Amino acid sequence: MKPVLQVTGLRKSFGGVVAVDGVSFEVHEGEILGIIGPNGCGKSTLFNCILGQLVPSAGDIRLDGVDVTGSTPEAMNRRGVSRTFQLLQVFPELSVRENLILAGQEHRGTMLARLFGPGDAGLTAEADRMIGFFRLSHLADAKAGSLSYGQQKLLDAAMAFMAGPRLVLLDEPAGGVNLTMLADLKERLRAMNAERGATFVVIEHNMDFVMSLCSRVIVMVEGKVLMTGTPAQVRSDPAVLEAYLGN
Amino acid sequence: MTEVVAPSPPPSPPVARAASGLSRRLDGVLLTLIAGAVLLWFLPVGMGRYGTYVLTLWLVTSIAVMGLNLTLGIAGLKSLAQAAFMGIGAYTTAILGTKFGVDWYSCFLLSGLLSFAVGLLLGFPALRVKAHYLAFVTLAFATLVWLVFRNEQWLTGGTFGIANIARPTLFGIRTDGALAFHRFVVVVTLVLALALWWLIRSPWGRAFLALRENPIRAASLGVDIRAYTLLAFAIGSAYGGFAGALYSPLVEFIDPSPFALSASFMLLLMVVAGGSGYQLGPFVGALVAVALPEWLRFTGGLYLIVFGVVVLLLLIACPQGILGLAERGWNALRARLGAGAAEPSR
Amino acid sequence: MTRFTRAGVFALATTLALAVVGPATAQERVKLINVVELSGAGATAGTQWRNGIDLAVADINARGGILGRQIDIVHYDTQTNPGNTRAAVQRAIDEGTYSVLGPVFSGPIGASMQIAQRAEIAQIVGGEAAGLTRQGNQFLFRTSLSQAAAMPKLATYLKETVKANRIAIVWVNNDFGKGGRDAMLPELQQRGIQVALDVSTEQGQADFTADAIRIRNANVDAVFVYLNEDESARFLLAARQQNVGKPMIGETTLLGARVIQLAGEAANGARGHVGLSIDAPVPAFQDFGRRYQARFGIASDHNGLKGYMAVHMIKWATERMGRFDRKGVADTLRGATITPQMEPGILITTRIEANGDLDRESFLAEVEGGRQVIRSTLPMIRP
Amino acid sequence: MSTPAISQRAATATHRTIVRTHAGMAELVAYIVAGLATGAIYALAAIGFTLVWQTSQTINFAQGEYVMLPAILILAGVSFFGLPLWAAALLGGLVFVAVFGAGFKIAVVDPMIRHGVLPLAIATMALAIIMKEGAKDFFSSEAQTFPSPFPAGAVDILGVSLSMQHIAIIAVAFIAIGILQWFVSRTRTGRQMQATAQNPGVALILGIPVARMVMLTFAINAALAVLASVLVSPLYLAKFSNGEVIGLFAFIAAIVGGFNQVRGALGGGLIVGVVDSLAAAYISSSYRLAVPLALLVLIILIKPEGLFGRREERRI
Repeated sequence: MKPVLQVTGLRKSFGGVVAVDGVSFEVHEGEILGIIGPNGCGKSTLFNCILGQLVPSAGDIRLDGVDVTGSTPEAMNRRGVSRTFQLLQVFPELSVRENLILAGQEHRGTMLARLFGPGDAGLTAEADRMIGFFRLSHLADAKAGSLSYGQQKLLDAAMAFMAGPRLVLLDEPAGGVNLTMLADLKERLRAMNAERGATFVVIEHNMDFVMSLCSRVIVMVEGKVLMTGTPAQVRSDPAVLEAYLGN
Repeated sequence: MTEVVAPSPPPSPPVARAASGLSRRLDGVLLTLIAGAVLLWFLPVGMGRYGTYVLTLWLVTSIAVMGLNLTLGIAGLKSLAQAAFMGIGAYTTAILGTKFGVDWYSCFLLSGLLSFAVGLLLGFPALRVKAHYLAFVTLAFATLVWLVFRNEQWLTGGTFGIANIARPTLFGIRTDGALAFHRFVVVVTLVLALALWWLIRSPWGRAFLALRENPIRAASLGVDIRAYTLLAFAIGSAYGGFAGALYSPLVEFIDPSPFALSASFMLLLMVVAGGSGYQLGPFVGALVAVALPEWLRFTGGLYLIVFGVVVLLLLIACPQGILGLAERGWNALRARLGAGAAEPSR
Repeated sequence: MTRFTRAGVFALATTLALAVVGPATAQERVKLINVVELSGAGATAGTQWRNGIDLAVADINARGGILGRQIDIVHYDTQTNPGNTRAAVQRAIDEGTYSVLGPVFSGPIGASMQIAQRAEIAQIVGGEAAGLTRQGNQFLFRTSLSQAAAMPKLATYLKETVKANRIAIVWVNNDFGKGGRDAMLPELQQRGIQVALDVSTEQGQADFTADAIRIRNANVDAVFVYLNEDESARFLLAARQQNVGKPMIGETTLLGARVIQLAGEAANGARGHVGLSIDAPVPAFQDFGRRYQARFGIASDHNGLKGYMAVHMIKWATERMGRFDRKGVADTLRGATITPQMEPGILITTRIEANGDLDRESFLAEVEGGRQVIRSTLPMIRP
Repeated sequence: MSTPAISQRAATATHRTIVRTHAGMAELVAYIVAGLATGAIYALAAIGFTLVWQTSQTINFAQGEYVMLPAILILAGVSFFGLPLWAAALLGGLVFVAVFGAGFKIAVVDPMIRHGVLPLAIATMALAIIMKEGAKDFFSSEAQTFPSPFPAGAVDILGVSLSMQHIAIIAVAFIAIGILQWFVSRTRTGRQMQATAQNPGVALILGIPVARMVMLTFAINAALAVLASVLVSPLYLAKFSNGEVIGLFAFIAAIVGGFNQVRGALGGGLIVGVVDSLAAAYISSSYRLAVPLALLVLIILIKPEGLFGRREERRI
């Protein structure tokens, strides 16, 4: 399988603190890769470096073989990489549909064409399909801010898929979501992967969620990759157990 | 965390907040704008020149407030310089018109263009600094522009100002009379308001809102923060310039005083008092600031204190402005009158 | 506080009177609307002007009004903003004012004078900027000497009495101060006086220390101070603090009673040319000053006098015509010479030029022991 | 043959240069002291401004009017109620702190604060109009003399003539700020107040009576305004419009120094005062106002946390 994303020797330090310390891995077309690790192991910093929210101190990032190290978030998104954030990041004053149209519109035509073109950038149908896919149809016209936490998480994920990205990075999609909603979310993500062939990387605390969703898991500890393997391999690795339970 | 099943979506508000529906259809805002223009076309008949003048001044001010509402209310960028842009437009029109005999329409376009360009430049600090720091950069800019208006007498007439600014001619019809000029301003205001209506309902408007709500998330969705920040500033400023281009022929005289920092404060007050982010808010806000003091003159020498107290109480009662209060009241009313099942939405 | 109460009671009484007696009696009254700076940068000057008008109206009404008609006076605030001034003047005309009184600042006058001109109504203003009367407006009248008339007198004084060769100019950067400075510069040049230091200050400026230090260290024989009253007092205080120790020469404002009251001992030694002053050796001026002080609790400056005279100019013109004629007021005033014998309220013989400028006697004065002392009286330019 | 003449001329020139340099130095010192005196006033206003900002995110656009009004109230006490000056000062000060410290917080800030910074900031603009117009309409549109607690005149220090009043203003302002610093860092209440200012959420968890501490900062703000008013009015005269300039400079001082520190506001006030004084002296006087504003823009673009401020943590 050909790698969509290659990260090589990525390093990020803040002053004297090294948050990500020489991380390398690959993401393959059509897979769901999980990244787990205890709090403060550098998972979110890793995402922020890949996606341009932070500039890495060293190392390089290739997307389909092209070096994209240090690109801006906008540029990364235009290249087909989208993401969700650990904390809720929807646009509360916009309706659910508007949130999704927004997530797709910047990928349609030039700025000037968008100004003089249709108000929805021709995306209403696509947005409604996505809303339907994430089972939010009854809320399509509600303000995103009025949704429950779990529903907002679903919307957040839906937005990440709206522009038909090459790769989606999900930062703790399950955090704070209750059990019923969690099953829903997992099932939808899996369907996204199976039906639409979406490739994605998931950072998660919730081991069960990761283990049942992902085909491959990377374990990070203190900014370094501890091991990579299938969920079964990870679960039985003594080093992982020690990292999680030892300290 | 407890999961609550969300109530059925709240009914969309009457004063269509830009947020609740961005598609271009015949909505409340559009209807109000067109109906309002028709009404204002006929309203001053028999009103006397003073009443007509105040109405016209209200509309001209509304244009400047519309621009600031785009920059601040829609895109969330705090600017304390709108009166300075109004000044740039007013002086451009006055100087080109009186010294070089340029016709008003060219002056109008150039005023908007120059304000757009200067707004674009002022937008650059906005890329670096956020929130109140940005407000203070624009505050400094507004004062510096005022100093230039006052000090560069060779260009701006300095403290003596520029007099005898001509009013425009439309299809050979002169607009020297109060009513004719008022109607001219009604048309220009309608065109500018419709343009803004179109803009806010375009993907740009959605991107501006995203900028206000959550710029970091917006960037990760491919929204070009840089371009949209600069555009929000520049377009808002251009509206300030357009307003200035109408202010000059309205008063037929300009000097630096209406473009001082305190005037920028007043324009900001109008945005918030009317309802920040509501498309009809600027008209309401400008009505409060332009017409309310005139109405309050019956209270005698204390009318400005009364005005201050009214505004203060208004803001305490409804920090989202008059249209915010109207929306809340309307929603509550709908909820009470509608099916008993519907809860009042917050 | 009392002033407001009085104004409020007056307004209420007027309204009631109108409501009770109805339109029939209302026709027996004459309506005057004063449009002036009661808030914003011009509030101090505008309030004095309004007080002067109120005093004049009370005097005239007490003596039976104009041709038997009582005056109803209404004051509209302009917020020192040209747009608002225009609105207020328009309103005054729409409401049928007999003549327009005010404003005082030149910018707002510039914004509103075309309206009165189009309506062919006389507008009596307090502005002193030279440019106002150069636009061929037949309906605009001043109440004081124009700067173009006052500055030559002062320049001569500087040359011949003060014997200054190098001076500093401190001026307030508004239409009043800039206008005065611009009118003064050619006069000084003509007389071979060099301006070694040209200090612009802000309207409403509070801290004049740095300006005072600059002047102290400048090699000049005298300082020409052209600021509004409050700023003049602040400047004199700062100059005393910094031991500037140079002759302070001014035009009307610097020597005003208000400045002396505020600057106290620091005003001593200030001298110069005075157009209108309640301390001038004219009994009518002094009497006015006492009654103004008694009624408003403060000393009148030249703006109070100007407001008082403005109403009397209208009274005189109307009585001269023997009828109420809006357009006629302007026609009658143009080119007229009004003496106190004809109209005591004019206080001093005043000639109105064809362009609306005034000519009067004026004074050279000095502040001594906390009082303005008149040294000599300058004749009218064209007696 | 011509050598002596030349050297004599050179000597004279040198002498003249020295004299001029000396005069220039004395002049510079005079400007700086004058700037420090006005700067101390700006600092008093700016400190209250930053305290209120820290504890309750209130940007007070009426800050200049806060410095204007106490002097007017005191004069009103003297002229309307015939009080002796000290009693009027005490009463005026107390009334001001009660109404514009506590009353302002309860009536304006509390109901509005949860709706964000902007509506509240606009409300303070309305408050500024009310205060200014109130002072004008109920008291006087004219400037009024205000008695000085300090002797007039000047003292000569090392050949530089300095105004007694300026020195007294600087001294009193520094003593007041010193007491405030001592209170904030050395007393229990003061430390609680500081904790509240730094992080109200954490302070609440620590059991600090946050509401009372916020109230305290509003009272301190008002009290500092009273002090500034009493110090500045003898020099500038008491007038309704005085707040405009002082308010603007208090903003500039707060930002230049740093929005989140008492010492920042102090430093900012002094710097802005001196810069303004030097700008009036050495740069075009009609663009005098532009210089502090240019400084403001420069600081915001280069060091937005201010010269003496802490960097506020960035959140993603």
